[in-house]
Amino acid sequence: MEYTIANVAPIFLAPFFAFALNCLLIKKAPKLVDKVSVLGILVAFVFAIRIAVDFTGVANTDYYIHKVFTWFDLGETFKIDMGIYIDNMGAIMLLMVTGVASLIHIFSTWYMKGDVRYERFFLYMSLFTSAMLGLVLSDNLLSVFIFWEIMGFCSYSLIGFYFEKEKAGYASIKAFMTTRVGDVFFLLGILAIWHTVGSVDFVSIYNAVQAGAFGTTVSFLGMEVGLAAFAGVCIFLGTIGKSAQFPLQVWLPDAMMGPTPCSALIHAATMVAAGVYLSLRMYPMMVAGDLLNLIAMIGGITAFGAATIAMIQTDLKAVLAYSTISQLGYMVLGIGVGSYNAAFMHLITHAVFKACLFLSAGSVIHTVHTQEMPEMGGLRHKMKWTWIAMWCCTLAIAGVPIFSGFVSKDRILGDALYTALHAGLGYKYAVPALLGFLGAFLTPFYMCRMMFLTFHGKPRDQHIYDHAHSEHLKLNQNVPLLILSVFTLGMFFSGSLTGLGKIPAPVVPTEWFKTLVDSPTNNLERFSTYTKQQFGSVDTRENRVLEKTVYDSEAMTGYAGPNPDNKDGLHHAHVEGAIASVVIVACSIFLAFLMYIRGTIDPGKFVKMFSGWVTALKNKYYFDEIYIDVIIQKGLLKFNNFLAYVDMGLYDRYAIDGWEKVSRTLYRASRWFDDNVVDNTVDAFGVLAKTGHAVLRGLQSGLIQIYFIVLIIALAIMTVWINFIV
Amino acid sequence: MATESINIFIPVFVMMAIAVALFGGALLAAHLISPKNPTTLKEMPYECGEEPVGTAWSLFNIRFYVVGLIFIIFDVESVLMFPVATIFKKFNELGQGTYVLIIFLSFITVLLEGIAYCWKKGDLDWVKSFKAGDRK
Amino acid sequence: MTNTIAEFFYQFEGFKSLVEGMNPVTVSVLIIIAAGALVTVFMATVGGFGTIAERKISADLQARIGPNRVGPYGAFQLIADGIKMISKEDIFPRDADKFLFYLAPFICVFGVVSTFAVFPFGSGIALSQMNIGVFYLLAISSLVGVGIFLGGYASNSKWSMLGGMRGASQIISYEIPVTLSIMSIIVLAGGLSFESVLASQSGLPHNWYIFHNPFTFIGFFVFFVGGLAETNRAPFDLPEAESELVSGYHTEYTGIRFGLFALAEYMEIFILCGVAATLFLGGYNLPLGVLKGTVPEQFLQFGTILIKTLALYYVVIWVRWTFPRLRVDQLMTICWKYLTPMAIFNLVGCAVWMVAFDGKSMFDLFFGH
Amino acid sequence: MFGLEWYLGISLVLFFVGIAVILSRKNIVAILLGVELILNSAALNFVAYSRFVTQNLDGHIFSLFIIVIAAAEAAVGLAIVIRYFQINNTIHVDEAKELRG
Amino acid sequence: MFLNLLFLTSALLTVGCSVAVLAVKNLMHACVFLLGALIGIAGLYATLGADFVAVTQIMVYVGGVVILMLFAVMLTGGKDHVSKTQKLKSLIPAMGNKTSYLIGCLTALVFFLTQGYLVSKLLGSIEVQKQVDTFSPTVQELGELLITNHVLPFELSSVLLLGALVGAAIIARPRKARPQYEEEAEEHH
Repeated sequence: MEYTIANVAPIFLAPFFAFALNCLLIKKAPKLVDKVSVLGILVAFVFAIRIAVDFTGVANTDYYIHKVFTWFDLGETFKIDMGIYIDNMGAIMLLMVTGVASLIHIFSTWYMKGDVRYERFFLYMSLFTSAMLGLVLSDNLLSVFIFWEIMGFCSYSLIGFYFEKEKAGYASIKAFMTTRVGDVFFLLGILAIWHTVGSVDFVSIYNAVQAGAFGTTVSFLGMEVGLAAFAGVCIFLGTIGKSAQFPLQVWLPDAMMGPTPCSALIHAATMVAAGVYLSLRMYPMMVAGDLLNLIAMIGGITAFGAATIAMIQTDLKAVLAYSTISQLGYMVLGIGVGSYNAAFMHLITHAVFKACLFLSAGSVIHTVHTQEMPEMGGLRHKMKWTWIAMWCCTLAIAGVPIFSGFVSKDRILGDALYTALHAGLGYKYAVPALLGFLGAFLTPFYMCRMMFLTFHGKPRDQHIYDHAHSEHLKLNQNVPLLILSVFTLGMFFSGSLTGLGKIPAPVVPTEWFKTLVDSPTNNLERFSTYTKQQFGSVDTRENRVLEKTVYDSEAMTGYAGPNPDNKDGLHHAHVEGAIASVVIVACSIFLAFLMYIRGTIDPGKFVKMFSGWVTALKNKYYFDEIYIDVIIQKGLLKFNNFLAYVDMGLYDRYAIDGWEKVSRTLYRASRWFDDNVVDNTVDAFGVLAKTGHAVLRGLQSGLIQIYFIVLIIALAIMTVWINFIV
Repeated sequence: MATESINIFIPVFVMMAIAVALFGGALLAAHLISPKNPTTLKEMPYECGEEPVGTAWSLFNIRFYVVGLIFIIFDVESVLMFPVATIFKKFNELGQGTYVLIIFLSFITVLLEGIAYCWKKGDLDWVKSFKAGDRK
Repeated sequence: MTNTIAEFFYQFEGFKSLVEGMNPVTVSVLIIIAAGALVTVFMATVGGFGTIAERKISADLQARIGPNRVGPYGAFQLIADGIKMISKEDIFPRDADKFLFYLAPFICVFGVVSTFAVFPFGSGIALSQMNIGVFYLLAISSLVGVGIFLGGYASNSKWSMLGGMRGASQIISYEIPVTLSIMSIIVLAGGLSFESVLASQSGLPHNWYIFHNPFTFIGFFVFFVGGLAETNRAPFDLPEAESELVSGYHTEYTGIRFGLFALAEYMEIFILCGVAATLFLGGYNLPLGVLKGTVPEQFLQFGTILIKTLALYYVVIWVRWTFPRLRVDQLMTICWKYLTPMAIFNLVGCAVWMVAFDGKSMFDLFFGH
Repeated sequence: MFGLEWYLGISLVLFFVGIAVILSRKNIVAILLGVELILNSAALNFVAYSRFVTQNLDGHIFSLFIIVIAAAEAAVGLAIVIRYFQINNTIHVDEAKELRG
Repeated sequence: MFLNLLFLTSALLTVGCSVAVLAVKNLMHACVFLLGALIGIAGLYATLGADFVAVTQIMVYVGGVVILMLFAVMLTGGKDHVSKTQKLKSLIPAMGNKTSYLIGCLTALVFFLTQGYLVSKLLGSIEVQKQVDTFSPTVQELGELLITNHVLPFELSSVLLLGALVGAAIIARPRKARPQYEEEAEEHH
């Protein structure tokens, strides 16, 4: 396949044009808006399939498309290129985003039907999708940042979509402000990188890391910080904000105020994953800054903490929100333990099953008109298709073999175990691994609890149950769910049924994912041979292949992930991990079964037993209170008051009022001058004009022919003058 | 560029002369042959037998003038476009077609703006002056 | 390259030896005068036959017989009419503006006869192969509008006045779509002379400009309809609408001056059809290079253009007896709200086509290599 | 052969006739006729100089634009005249003196 | 030879018709004579090898301006206001009194003399080519000039014409015969 800008750019441009067109249509032809949106994303999907097929067709190669144009050029030192960069990871990401987004768009036409702002919803969704695809296609941090902010804006608009509700408005502001904290640091990180490298595109950064450009240190708040560590931390703070990691996770549960399809697309499948995607792109930076341990810690804490909160939630969407935070924690944990490939794999599998889960939840909520699980129960009789789809996803997220979650999460946990036990790094990594396994125990429990409470048992609120409609197979309701739930099978990602690589499946090549997506740190040198293509040129696959080479972690300053050469230890850890997690999952599901189906164990007993902890859980570990009471009230507000005093008490009083006195004096002087000198002069001109008027008025007869005669005479005089005098 | 003789205007001149001759000849022939006995009734303007009242030289609808006005602007624009249209092919063969096209199109766009304005304002409607409210 | 008809004759050896020693300009002028007279007589005859054709065809369409007394099938009716015109009394209305009353038919005849100077009858057989022939023809034929207006004005009759005003405004209005349609052909042909337009067409229909691209196809009809209106033909015959205005601008004209008005009109229709055939229908081009470069070829070419022109002439008459007359507001609506935007669209389309497809015709694009 | 001075002479005659028309006629439309004559005399000068002196086509371009401007001037000028006639029912130039100081 | 014939005919037509524009009583006739003068000028352009300009002259003036003038004369009643004083002897100033007559004559004389002097001086100082009876077709070269050297005036002329069209259409749009303020003024009286 040949690549020109014409078959790459439509991926991003088709949804964007759909958005632009919808802006025009929304008033004039509101009926067309949803169709245009769906069409836009489907066009992008088709182009993404073409590219993904081409990219993933040949395993064991790395391959990229990189096209740039000069965005602005202010001389040698300040020249910024914009461009498109696709490699294997980007191609898979594009396929995931367009696929999930198109299914969610289709689902939305059912879910949002009859909503007052139906058209506006599609407007935002198209803009969001185009920004997300733009982010994936970006070749540099600056355009990533631009699209990042557009997504933030869309997220803000969609969380506050039902702005009649006060809570929705506050939630949108909270989400916007919280992510802004991360974004400020992200921008700081971009500036640090630009300052060091002179360019912000990924490949230049990789080359700079390889060349050791980040070896210097900077002075930050009196401390000497390694430049790589500083920039890495800043960018990772961006990830923390966007992906709702500890300690900025507070916005995501509140973001569930938005419509459910937007939660599915933005707050489960794509936007929050964009933070992880960014960290993956900047992975060599993290390695160079020796940040992996920090990242692993944050991932582990998030994964475990969010899972604990999810256990006691009664709101259907809140459970899913905390589980999203928890799963994102796993991805970050994966990055932290150097499991680049598995983290990205978990990103993809999670996007699929979590989107499906949210859509199923939307289907349930739309049917029973409540989000509270205690009011549901026994819905499996009424909602057969949703029930099937949701169970598939639950098993996937729980990590049951055969399903995709097992494949990806188990690899993260296995790598965590290996890092803790066999990598020889001491026990720095023991805590994240332990937290990861604890989270893996909690995940099946709260997910099964949710399923049992919603679909199984007896209806707890007969009124609601009776009012729920029986479900029929509908093209824009259940079919997207079923399509997504098919892709929760692990074989689509690993090529084998169990994920252990033993039983090859006929359809998908074995372990294609592992061989395709490759950490850039495995061989950073290859990027030095790299060339950019200008817009308008034609690429073919053949001339853009990068050789894959063996692992060489010595070149890096930090720990860059499990050494594939250490086959024995790695294999060992993975087998142990797999066995451990299967056992854990089985125990966990059994426990949930006993508690919520059989009723053998009373959950209330546990609540009493851990009453202090449960109170903390109910208050979400007091994060909101800490932020508002301590940081904002005690810290920022005081600082604010101080600044206000400086402004009003000092600056206003002395500087501005002083100026007033000076100018008042000047005004008096100038007024005297004006009254006595200038006015008289003006009057003199008036007298002059009056006199002149009396003279000139006689000439203005209003008769054209007189004017013409004057003109002719003047012309004659001029001619005479030119002829005889000059 | 080929050089032409001024003689290509000879046929034009000759044809104009022939037109004069044709007209003069026909009038002369008619003058010689036709009878001449004018009467007052014959020389009266034909008004279906009625006695003509007043002169015809005061009937004029301003609509005709507005049409003439729009026409003359378009006429002049088309005159200016003719040389550009003529060299279009040549420049296209030299690879400059897009440049000429842009110039040409921007010229035509202004022309279109004119017609759109007149259309919008109703100057192209013949019966606009008879709309309700305009009549007194 | 021959510039005038005289230089056409100079290519024959026999003629060269015949005029040896004479001043070439004198020879040219003499030849041109002779040829011009010939063309005028020919055109006048064709115009005269136009009246017969009109009556015979209309009779045919209405299942009548038509004139059949003078000569076989009434063929000599033309001569009878001519004699009648000359021998009628030439009445001069009492209150008319005498000067303009005389001048108006002259301006009409002048405008029409001057156009013969550039009309191509065959390769090399045109009185003058002016390099801006098409433009000249357009310009000089706008004199007819002045003639009609002055004719209507000078009569000092209310019917004439109305007819004259209608005629003038109709002719000038419809000049815009006609001009723009011609311009779209000029864009494709790359020259303002008839010869350059004809050189880029050929004898077979797939190379005619009407089938060159979709825009010229529409353009032909815009041109033809606009041409009908410019020559005051039905359904655009408002200036001489006999059921409303008695006879329009020539109500007060009698005898030979009326005849000259009518003759000018019929000759103008012939020129219109000829121009349409030349610009859009391949003109005098012969298919497959028959007899290329020989004298019989030129006679065949003359026959070709005559056949195409007469076919269009038939369509003009057919239209007249088929469609009802328009109202004045409909007339203006058709011109300014339909034909002119369409003509501009065609012009833009042709220009874009020129750039996009390198000026290739549809046939070349589909079947060419 | 008639040279440049003949054309300049004709142009001068046209110019003076134009001035005379403007000064002697009392009908505003007639004054516009005089303006057309003056414009044409100028255009003729341009083309004549272009033929006899500069030997390029800039003079033609100039006279083309003069024709364009003359047409625009005629359109607007006559429109003003007609409007004036509709308001005041006269186009006598001596009565059109609303701009008298 | 033909060139001279064409020049003489055109020049005679031009001068004769333009003098007639000055001299005739009837405005309608004056317009027709203007037409003759303009055709004569087109002929002069033809003798100068300016074929495109010549035909443009016919197209714009004959087809457009003159018809517009005729319309305007019709619309304004075609009355000739100078008919009372329109005599050959009072042609030039026609201001109605002897002083203006004198001023006009003197101005014309001075003007004519100085112009003649200027032209003769000019002709002495520049290199004037001989008139020849060959010329190059101009339309292609004009087109090239219009889109290269003179592209800005070319595009701006379209804007000028647009302005003229809009302005003239606004002014000439048929409305009530008398404007509002006049009636109000009448009511006050």
